[in-house]
Amino acid sequence: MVDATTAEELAPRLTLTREHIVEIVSDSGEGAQKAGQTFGTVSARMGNGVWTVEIIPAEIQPPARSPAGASGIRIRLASHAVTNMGDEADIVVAFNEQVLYSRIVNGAYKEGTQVLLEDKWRDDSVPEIREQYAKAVAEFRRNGLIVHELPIETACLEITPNPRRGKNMFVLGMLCCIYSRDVELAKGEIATTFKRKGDKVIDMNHRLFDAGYRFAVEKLGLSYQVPAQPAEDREGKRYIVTNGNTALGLGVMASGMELVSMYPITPATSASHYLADVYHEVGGFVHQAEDEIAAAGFAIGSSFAGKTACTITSGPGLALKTEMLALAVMAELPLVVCVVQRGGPSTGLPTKVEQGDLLAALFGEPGDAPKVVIAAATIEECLHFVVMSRRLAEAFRTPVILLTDANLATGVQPYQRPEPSLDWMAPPIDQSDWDEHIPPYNWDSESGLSPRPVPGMPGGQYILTGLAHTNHSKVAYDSDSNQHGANMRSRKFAALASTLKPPVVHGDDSGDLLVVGWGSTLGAIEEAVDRARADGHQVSSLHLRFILPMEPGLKEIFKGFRKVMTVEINYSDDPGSPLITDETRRYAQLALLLRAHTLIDIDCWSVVYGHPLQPGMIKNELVKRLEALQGEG
Amino acid sequence: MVDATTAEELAPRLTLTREHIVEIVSDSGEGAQKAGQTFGTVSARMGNGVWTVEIIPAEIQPPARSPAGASGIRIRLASHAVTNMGDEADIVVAFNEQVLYSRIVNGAYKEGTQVLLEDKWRDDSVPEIREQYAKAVAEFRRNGLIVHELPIETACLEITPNPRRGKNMFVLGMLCCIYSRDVELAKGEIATTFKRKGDKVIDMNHRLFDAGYRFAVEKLGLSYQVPAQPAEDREGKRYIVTNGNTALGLGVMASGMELVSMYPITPATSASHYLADVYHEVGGFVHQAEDEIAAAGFAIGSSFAGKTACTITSGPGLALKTEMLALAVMAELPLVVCVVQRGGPSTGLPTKVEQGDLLAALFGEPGDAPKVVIAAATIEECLHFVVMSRRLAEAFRTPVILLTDANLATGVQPYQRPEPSLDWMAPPIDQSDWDEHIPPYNWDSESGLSPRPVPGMPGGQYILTGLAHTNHSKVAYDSDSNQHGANMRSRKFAALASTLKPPVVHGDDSGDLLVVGWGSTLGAIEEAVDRARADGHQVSSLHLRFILPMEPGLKEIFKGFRKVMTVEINYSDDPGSPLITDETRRYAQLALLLRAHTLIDIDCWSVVYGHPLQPGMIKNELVKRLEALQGEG
Amino acid sequence: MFGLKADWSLELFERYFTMGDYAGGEARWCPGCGDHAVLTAAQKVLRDEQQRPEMSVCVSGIGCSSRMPHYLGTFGFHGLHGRALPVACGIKARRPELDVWVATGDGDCFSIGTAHWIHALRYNMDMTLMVFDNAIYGLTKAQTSPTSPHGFKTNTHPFGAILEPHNPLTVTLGVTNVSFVAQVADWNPPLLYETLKAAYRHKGTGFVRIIQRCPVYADSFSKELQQNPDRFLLLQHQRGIPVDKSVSRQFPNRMEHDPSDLARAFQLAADTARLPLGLLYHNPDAQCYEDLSSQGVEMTPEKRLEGFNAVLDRITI
Amino acid sequence: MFGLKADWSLELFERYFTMGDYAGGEARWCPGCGDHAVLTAAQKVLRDEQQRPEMSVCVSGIGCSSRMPHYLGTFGFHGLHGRALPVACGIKARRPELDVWVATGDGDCFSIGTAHWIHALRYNMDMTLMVFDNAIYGLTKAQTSPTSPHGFKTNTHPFGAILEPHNPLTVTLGVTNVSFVAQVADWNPPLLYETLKAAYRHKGTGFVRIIQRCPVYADSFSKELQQNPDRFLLLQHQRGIPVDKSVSRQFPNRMEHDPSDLARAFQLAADTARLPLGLLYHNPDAQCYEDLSSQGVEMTPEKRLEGFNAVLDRITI
Ligand SMILES: Cc1ncc(C[n+]2csc(CCOP(=O)(O)OP(=O)(O)O)c2C)c(N)n1
Ligand SMILES: Cc1ncc(C[n+]2csc(CCOP(=O)(O)OP(=O)(O)O)c2C)c(N)n1
Ligand code: SF4
Ligand code: SF4
Ligand SMILES: [Mg+2]
Ligand SMILES: [Mg+2]
Repeated sequence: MVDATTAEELAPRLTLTREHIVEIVSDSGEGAQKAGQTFGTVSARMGNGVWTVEIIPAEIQPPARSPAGASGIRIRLASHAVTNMGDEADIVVAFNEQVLYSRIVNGAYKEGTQVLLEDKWRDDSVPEIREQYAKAVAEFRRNGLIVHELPIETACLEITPNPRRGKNMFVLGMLCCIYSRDVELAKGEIATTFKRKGDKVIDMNHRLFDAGYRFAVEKLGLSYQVPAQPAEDREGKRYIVTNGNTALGLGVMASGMELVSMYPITPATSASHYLADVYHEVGGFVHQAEDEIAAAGFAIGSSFAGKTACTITSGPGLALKTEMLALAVMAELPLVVCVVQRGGPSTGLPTKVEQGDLLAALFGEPGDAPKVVIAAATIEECLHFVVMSRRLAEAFRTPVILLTDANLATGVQPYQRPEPSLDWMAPPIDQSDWDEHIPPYNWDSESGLSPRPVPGMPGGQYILTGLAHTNHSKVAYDSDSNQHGANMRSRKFAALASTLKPPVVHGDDSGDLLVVGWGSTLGAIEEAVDRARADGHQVSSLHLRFILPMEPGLKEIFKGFRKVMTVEINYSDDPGSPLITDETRRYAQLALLLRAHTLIDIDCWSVVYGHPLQPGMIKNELVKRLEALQGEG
Repeated sequence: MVDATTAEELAPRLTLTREHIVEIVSDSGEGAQKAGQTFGTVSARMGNGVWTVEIIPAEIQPPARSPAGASGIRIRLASHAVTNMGDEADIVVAFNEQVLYSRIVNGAYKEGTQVLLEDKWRDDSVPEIREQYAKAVAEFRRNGLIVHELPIETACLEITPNPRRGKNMFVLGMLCCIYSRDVELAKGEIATTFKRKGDKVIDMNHRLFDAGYRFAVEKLGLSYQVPAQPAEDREGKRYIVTNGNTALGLGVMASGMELVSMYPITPATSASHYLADVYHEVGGFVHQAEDEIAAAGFAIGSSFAGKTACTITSGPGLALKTEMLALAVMAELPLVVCVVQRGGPSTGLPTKVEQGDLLAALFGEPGDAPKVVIAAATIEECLHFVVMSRRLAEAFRTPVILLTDANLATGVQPYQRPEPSLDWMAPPIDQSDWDEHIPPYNWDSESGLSPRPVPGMPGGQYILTGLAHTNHSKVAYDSDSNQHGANMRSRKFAALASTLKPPVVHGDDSGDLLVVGWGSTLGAIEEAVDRARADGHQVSSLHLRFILPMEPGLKEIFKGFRKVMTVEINYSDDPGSPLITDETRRYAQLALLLRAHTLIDIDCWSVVYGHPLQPGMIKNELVKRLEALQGEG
Repeated sequence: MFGLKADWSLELFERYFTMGDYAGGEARWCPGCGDHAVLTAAQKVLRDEQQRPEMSVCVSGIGCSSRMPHYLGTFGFHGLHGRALPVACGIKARRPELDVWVATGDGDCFSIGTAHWIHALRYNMDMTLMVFDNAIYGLTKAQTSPTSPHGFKTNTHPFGAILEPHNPLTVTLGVTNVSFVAQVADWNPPLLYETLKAAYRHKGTGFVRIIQRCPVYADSFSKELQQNPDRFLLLQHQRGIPVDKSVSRQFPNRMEHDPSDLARAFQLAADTARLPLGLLYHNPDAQCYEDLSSQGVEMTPEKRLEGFNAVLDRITI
Repeated sequence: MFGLKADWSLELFERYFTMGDYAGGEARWCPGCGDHAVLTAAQKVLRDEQQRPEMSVCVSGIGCSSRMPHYLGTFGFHGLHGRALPVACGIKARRPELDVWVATGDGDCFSIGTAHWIHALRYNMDMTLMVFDNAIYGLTKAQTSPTSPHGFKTNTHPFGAILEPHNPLTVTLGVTNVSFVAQVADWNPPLLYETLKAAYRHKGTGFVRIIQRCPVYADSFSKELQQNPDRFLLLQHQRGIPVDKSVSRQFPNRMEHDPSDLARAFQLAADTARLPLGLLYHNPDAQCYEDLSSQGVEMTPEKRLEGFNAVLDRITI
């Protein structure tokens, strides 16, 4: 058995670095993700900033050794807080050479990336496989990857007859050695992972771990030190580690909402999976409806009955909920709608990230249907924004659409454990008498706000309707009633706006270029901006959480910069393309809104690559724009 | 019997006028609408410009003598082309006094409006009714209405035992006398109306007509002359008289589309009712689906199979079709979607007009889903734009959303009979061989256009999918395929834009104020502008038909004016309201688009009164804005 | 539901609710419309059961029949076309103590609402489901409905409806966990009243198809049935709907039918020549979804907070 | 469909289509997935019927099973979740000569697609409707489907599905104008093949519920059935699905069932202890909607123009 001391004695030439990106890639079912998650958790507990994101194959059981089948995980660890998956990986452990191809296509690696490659294929019984392997290794090397061919399987065979099941823990051992992770911590994690499976299994995996550790010491001259974040940054803080969908589930529980009504859809469903597992512990229930319309209707029924409910979906589901959303707006029902955005339009890219649903969230419903639209920028915000959403929904008697995306949904990160309190929670349902003289929509003529009677309140009886209605909720077709109702439903958002503070600029308040973003791109944009600033560029960034109502002071802020552009993960015409002129260009979604809102000529850079934007890509685009600016004068 | 000569001899002091507005208001089921339609048709045939619009009660069988039950018709006739329902009525025939109240609330009358009122209620057996009547008449007179109490029922009783059935033709006779309409023409119309019912019925109605005519001569000293339009304007033109929904139906037939797949919804359904009656004469079929999703799916299936189909709906139905529309965009299927807009959001104002679905048509679908969005501005355009829509849908391989509204749907007008030709019609389905080497999305990289294989073409087999795909329609999750597909789907609209001409300004190309509109408000806006110009104001107007792509040259045109504003029938915050600032103000739908498109500070005046905008109302608003401008400089 | 809700039985005797307590706005259906009769019968049931108005919710879709909530003195939810049932189920999910009625039409329920109709029967939540079947789309002025007779002229089929009418009873009986299926005609008030009362008292979804007169747009449909009582078959059983002489006298065809016999019920329902009246099927013991969906409603916020912290502890590093 | 479409019979004999002509992309279902067997059976039917590939369209929704079109050499429409049937009906409406297949799953058809499933059966358009029922949501990774067994653990019900499984057969049999209802299991290729062929040849909607293995997410569901052939009841009849010895040998329970007996079919379908295999119901004479919807397809543009001018004449003043 290896303990930390011996490990340090053995430790080879050591490289110090402020951050590193590791990938483990394999066929699906080989446990790469479990190994990576454990490595991430150990690193987090040792004080590193960490971001992990899973690499998910498009098919359920893709053929072995196929690029399309690449399954695995990326772990980015650093001496500072990490907010995104970063650029190219520094080290990748690969269970076979084929799966690396799809990662290469995605630009996951660079010259100098260390590839720790299972070498059993070199001598495989099947000739094609031997050829594929040789060809690939040569090709990788030609492209500047540093390939270490390693007899991982052979080494595992010394411990288990079935390495396919154990290899991942062996690799975990290797990585823990390379990054000199705390061995006891790692083993503890392994023990909890396999708790249910019993001691024999735990012991076996511990042995594989040790073997991997020793293997790295002996066969690999690699050792990296990624120092922990300064202790004072962590002082007395407690952390939890989750992905964004689990964070949504936690937010639901923290908000005191008792019902999530959903219909399965990727990439949103795992939030409900998590809730289905634990929701009963807080007395909640997940309803799987027959379709998205019913899911929304069921949630609306519960909200009407006084138990504000939540529905969680993705693009195609949002499309089906359009009519129900309009009803909730018209009848002023509280409702929380979480939309985990994926690639569109239509079925599009079900497992991949896009920020393409912003305009649909704002304008999807025929007629004027204002509602709160907010977007979480971090995994932690996924949790806290659900809590905020429930409160806004009830205070402003409105549906709230909370936008997240596949990047937040699948990214895993440690963040501060929330300190929930009773005032986060929905209060017990009010069944006291309702003064019959107070109409069900007793609008405050200035703010449009009104209290809401719920079933069970004696004297509170009213008939909710999606038709135009008076403050008594009586159907009314006359001009005044319709205009007044519309005024009141819109005014609420001016009232909410008046409570918001202007957003804070990241970087200087003036300069050449301001980059505006929303949602999951926060980390990547700010990192790109920081890098550009480090190179002396006068660029800052601004990130919006509230889209409806819009946060105040934007025009003032924008005026501080020579140029303003948005960076988004959605479609816009590239100004350089054929037939695209200033006049015909279709802008990115936030850009369009900000142009109308500020009348400033806001540019945009947006792409629909289906993967998160890397800080490096963004930086390059910023620099291009900045250079163009210099050109202008 | 009365013939034209005697009529002229009897004709009393005559007033000459270039236009007049007549209303007939009654309880529902008293035939006011039939009488008005006939009067309108006769006037049209005599060469007047005519616009008629029905007054429809909210309930199916409202109680008698109730304001809510007001059922009837307005006829506006003039010596020039008429494009809208105008302002207040000059003459109203009322079958009882109660129904007038709802019209008064809608601002349908003015001081001096002549009220020809059935007087039988004055001596009704029921005391309340007598009181109501007396009270109302007094009230009307106090408000400046000129009330003629007439024994219409008594007069009818001389001819029929059941005046409730015949009164309308009696009234038609009165009106034909007052406006000295061609009696033979009128009687001819009556004959065709009751053709199916047999000669006895026709004769009875002719006698009622004559009685009404004589009654007017003897009891009413009213006679107005509204000269016909100059003959040369009509030279050799043939006219048809329809409402906008019938025009849609005619357009469908003229386009050669063989299938309309719909689900009933007010105010769109009557288009399908008309088609269900006559469609078989051109070999077409109306499918009533189980819901709107199925209606859209069924139409899409037909389009895929090579028979481009049409679906007709209104707001709530559009909401349900959102996901199907996204599929049609993603798979580049031709499809014609007619949206007859009504008051929203949600069930809203089912029978009333609004222009609230513009943004939903553009942005309703999650993800980027560009499609052609056009709006008909006249009843005639309802016909021709369907023909254009089918061609655009097939040429650009895209869904086309054609927006009309309840105002166009129910307004009736004579317009030039179309001269359909074979090239309006869909060509017979092509079943020739498809070159297997040409992929199903053989995008022209510049224009994004591509030819489309349809089932039955040997070698054309491909699998349509709503997932991201390559030009071979193979599912593809890689960045390049997704980005390229999105580029191509968007580029098509830049290509279409490059074929459009800048819209033409109504009035001078420069001035103080430019009013921009879209859809059914064309007539009212231009009339308002003309009146304001007649008063010496420097105001012009511009009307948009294409919204996506936007018509070219707008920014240039706008620059010619000190101020630009839109006038729309949808919601916008009134800048004068509490809490509404430049920053929080929510703009009308076209205004928002034009602000983003031109970066010009475009103002708007928009209301959701549920009724068409009257030229007078619009003019007042324009003048206000103009005066504010003078103030400024 | 007497006795069931022990928690308010005390109050029950405190105040007596009259018909007036269950009256809402003035009913605006056409004269002669069958909906009036249904409204009255429902109000009588509420009154006779002394159902507290503020604890009752009537949910509907869109249609003439769906206006019913406006005419009741209870809470009401006049929602979207076809979507009454998901809303009704959602109301019940976390408020099982609320009394829920659903008013829906043949288009609302059997056309656009089909999916919810089938799945609500599976959930079998405790509510009274009244389908007003006038074989036509009334509110939108005479389009074909799934139950319009073949050849019946409507505005969408001016040459006559082209499909055989849909049989909602046979479909309903085919749904697993269906628990109460009855059929009545609006023009027989006593049977209507007794049937709605039985549906109300039944714990589970009481599905009642009400053959309803629409004199304005589907007069012939109901006239033909009214004039030929032998088009009906009155089902009787001691566990069925109680029918007094006055009722049975009107229907020449009567038969004993055990409402627990599903297969027989299906056969009776399938015979469109003789429309069964009364209780076709009843299973008092079918599981009700709210008994599952309401788990934990009793938890206080404090307890929820406690539970949430326990959940957090497990993922705290 | 041999002979039926006289217009291409000439060509039919010109060229013989092999299995290769019906092969599309390489099937990417999991190893052991029942979908592979269905694909092969369908391809065999197409081949044996010498169906022209370009005249065939396979329409599907979304799900593992809905990927089938991608693996066929015909035209295909891989549309929206739950919406395969409206699209398939629309294809048929004005192109009745096209051969249409529908591939849908238990979630796709019985949950989100419920309304279209019921109404497509009413329309009864000539198509082969294959429901791949693996009692689970496969593509989205193991959520409860309407047919998931009670207590079956899924990701949305980790403590076990809470409803009794939906019985699609009894519902299907309750729909007016239903014309062909059969059930098979993917692991009996000969019966699968014969049943699909019968559905293909039937003029009308051939509804085939295919009990399908999902070894990845619902292994126990199919395993239990595979291991106990006596859970099945094989229906035999000279007007039923032809079954050779090899098939009948595998099923101890067999019975004669006349497929024209609807009431009996309902009883057999309702018995969930013994799952019927083969043809439950068949009515070869039910009306097909495309015979109505295709009115006037033969009209030339010239004739349409003529008709249109006649219409205009009537409203010209
Ligand atoms: C999404 C949507 N589609 C269509 C409509 C129009 N609509 C309102 S009621 C109705 C049908 C009414 O028929 P039924 O359900 O039988 O009720 P009835 O009026 O006959 O009582 C329709 C099609 C709507 N309001 N919303
Ligand atoms: C509108 C919409 N809702 C949800 C989804 C997600 N989704 C895709 S397939 C599927 C269910 C698949 O189950 P089933 O129909 O049984 O097919 P299987 O994969 O089991 O063959 C779901 C919920 C979607 N694509 N679209
Ligand atoms: S239209 Fe028919 S259903 Fe509607 S209210 Fe009138 S009579 Fe009743
Ligand atoms: S997940 Fe199940 S249904 Fe889907 S392909 Fe794999 S085995 Fe087949
Ligand atoms: Mg009805
Ligand atoms: Mg399935």
